[in-house]
Amino acid sequence: MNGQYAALLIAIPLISAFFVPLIKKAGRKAILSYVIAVTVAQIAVAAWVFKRVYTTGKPIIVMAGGWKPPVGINLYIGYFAALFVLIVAIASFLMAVFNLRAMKTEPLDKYAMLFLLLMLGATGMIATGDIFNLFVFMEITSITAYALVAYNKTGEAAEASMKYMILGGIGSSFFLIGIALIYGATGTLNMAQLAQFAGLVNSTVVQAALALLIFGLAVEAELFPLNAWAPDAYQASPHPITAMFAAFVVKAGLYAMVRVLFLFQASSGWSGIMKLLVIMATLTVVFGEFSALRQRDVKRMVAYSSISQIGLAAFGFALVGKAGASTGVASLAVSAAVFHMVNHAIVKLLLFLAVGYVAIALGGTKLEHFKGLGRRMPVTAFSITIAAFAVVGIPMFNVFWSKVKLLIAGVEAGYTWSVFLILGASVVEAVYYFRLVHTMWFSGEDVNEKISESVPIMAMMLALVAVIIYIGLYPNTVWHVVQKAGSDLLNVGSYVKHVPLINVGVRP
Amino acid sequence: MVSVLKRAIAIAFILIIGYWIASALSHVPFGADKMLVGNYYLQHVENQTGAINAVTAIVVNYRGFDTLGEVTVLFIASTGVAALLWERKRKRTARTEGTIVLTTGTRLLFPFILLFGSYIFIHGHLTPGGGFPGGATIATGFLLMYLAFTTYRIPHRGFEVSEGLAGMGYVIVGLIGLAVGGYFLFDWIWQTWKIGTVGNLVSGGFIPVIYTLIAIKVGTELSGIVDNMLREGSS
Amino acid sequence: MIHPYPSASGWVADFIIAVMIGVAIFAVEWRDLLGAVVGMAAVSLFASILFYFLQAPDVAMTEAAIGAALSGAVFIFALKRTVRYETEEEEKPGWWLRW
Amino acid sequence: MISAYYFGSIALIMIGLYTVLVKKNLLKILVGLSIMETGVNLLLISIGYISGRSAPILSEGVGPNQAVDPIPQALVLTAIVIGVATTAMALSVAILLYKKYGTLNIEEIRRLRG
Repeated sequence: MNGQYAALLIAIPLISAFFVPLIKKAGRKAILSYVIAVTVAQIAVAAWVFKRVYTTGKPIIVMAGGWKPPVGINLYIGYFAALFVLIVAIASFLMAVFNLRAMKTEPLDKYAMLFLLLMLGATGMIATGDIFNLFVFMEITSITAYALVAYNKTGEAAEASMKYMILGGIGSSFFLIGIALIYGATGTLNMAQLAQFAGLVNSTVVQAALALLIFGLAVEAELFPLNAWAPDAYQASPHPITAMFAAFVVKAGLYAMVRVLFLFQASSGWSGIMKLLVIMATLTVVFGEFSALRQRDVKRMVAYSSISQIGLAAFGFALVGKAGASTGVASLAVSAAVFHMVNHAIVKLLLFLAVGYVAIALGGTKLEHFKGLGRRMPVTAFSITIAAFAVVGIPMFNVFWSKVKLLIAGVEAGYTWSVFLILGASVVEAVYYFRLVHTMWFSGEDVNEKISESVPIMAMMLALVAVIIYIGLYPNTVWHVVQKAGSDLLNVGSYVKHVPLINVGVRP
Repeated sequence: MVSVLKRAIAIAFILIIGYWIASALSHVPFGADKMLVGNYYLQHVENQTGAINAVTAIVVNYRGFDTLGEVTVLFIASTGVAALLWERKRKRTARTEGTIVLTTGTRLLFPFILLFGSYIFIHGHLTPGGGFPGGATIATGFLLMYLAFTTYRIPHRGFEVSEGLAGMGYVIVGLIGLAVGGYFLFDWIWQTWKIGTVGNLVSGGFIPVIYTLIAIKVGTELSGIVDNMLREGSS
Repeated sequence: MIHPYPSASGWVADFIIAVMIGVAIFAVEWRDLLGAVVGMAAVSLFASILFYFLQAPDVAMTEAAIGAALSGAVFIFALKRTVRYETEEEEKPGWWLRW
Repeated sequence: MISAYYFGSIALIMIGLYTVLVKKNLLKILVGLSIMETGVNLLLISIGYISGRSAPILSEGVGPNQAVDPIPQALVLTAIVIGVATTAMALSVAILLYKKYGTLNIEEIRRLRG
């Protein structure tokens, strides 16, 4: 099959979302099953793309309209995008199954459309090769997210959504100003061509534009000063949506930020911007962990923890600035950060799935609800325990490997102070996760009635637990994949080489 | 005192940002020819797309992928507004009927507004305009109906279905391009069949087709947003 | 060569820009939110005239139809379902976008 | 020295940003965001302008070398539509907030929420 068929990754969710109004009257179960069917189709396409990219070793360049870049818009599905598009599809599938249990709030037909479009937006952000198209997909993702955060229609949800919307609105305006500056200085919007021009552009323009672009994307990537919306939004949104946020929406934002930053490696003043990113990332980790410690609500606590883990991944990417893009440290750091993103997606998917399930079964996510959970819902409690051990970074579980590699890279790059801060924050993290585990297994002797757990959800949780342990025991299989994905991100030279740019003349 | 300080900090902050954008812009001279890809479009637009309005050609053809996303964004907005303002029983709460001038004027104007909107989007590849202003004009017609008559409502269900069908139509046109020409959103009408002459109404490949779909979609979506905003719950 | 559109520079453009900035300041400082919304729509209309000067008739049409008319209308409907006046207390500056 | 158009668009962006930072009334904040978006659109179009050239509609009298840059115009068309979509979403959330809390003062809402 022709590589152009990878465009189905965009076309399938889109056409299926547009189809939903026609089956509006079919009832709750039919609509939610339809969503599951669509995500299965998406997984099939994503798996085909993944297999093709990793066997041929060449990225798929989808050229919309048949126009060669930079004339038309192209999608660039390399190692990284193929991996994450697959993760997006699988996570959406799991959450679509979870929907059957979790979603009762009307109007479900609208929910189904928004669900599919959230998946579409993240896929597009990861796959696109054009900076303005990135903006469009970012808007698709974020506007869907605004609607979904407020979907429960409670006061908290509306407030969280409003906060997100205003920060996101400033962010997208800044992003657009950044695009305007870059376009004015280069005359093109194609990412590969921008990378070619990076060294030639006036440094004032590039620095201002990059700072604006980072500011815009940091809202989506939940980096420190701009992530005020995230805990509220995570807490207030429907449970499947929270898991999707943590699993891939924030990743798409972080990826977009890193991709845009790495494109401008050649420009002067680049390492200054990366230093800024190191500081933002470290502060994200520290603030996230310390705020998590204070929470009495488990969903909110996990949300803070998720934010700080993203900060850790961003820290890995930011290390490249000091080490220099072509060094071994840089490639270690970037691969470790990608590895951390993958691990974090799996673990947080499991955690939010389990916590959401507890909320549905017991009516809330306060710490009190978790008392004696080990006796009431043993499988769920077991999954949460495994996930907690994994997040904290206990050996034998997947996050351990990525965390260790990130910290080694941090030391080698010479950011010892950040590494110490992050280690301290990890201790804090261990404290509150063990508090949760302790509450689940060793308190609440008075509550004993057992709750029967739903089989599909148990199956999903145990599958994710199995993946966590598998990666923990045999990290090398995944490490090879993420190393390729990391080099795809880092090596801009090969990115430019793979995009078939045509000559459109020179600027006057 | 505190409020003055807050205001001062905010003003200082925005002045720094403004200065900073301005200093970057001083390296992007106003009015100079800075085109690279833009020039390519201008040179080849008539030949490659059959449209004489370069902006339309870029929006629908060269950068059609953006437009697909843009249509999706509007779709999300109308869906989101409907989802958030959803209540089991809602009705319009306007109390005063429009004056005789407004109602008669609206009755007279309404068909012409729809006609004008259609003109705008059908001629998108020849004159300024296109699907978005055209659709918005059509929505303005429905808005006027809402303002003039207290009990008027758009055929809600039909609008939702046509919105979905128009969106599907857009994706299907793109998928036909994938099947015929090998690329998603490939302009099979112009590049494979060469229908029409440049400058005539029948030209521009799939631009008029897509703009019609977009206009239907935009018109129904914006009217849907208006409808949702104007109907309140019984509480 | 035919110039179907007016020139982009000159005192007319400068004057419109000045008025536009003035209206924008007015719009954000006005206690009556209906006035603020009308001011916002007026800023959009002035911007649309400037787009016309800058040889962008497509954008001018879209901005006038969508940016000024429809978005203003939607704002006014929202006003109808909420409150029309800003309170005294809201006049004072706040920092609600904090962490 | 920057051009009047650049100055105007930066001024709009700054006014909008100031509103978002300082005001407490939600609708006012949204008016500010809207003004900011208008400013950004104006900035993009001014960047694409080339002195002495006409609109990129290649009818009689306007050749390919006598037109302004069409790309920013296409981008702004997209941006305007995205802007109105965001505005509509934001306003419906504002209506929801008013229904729940009976006020549009965002600090008050935050206090009520606890």
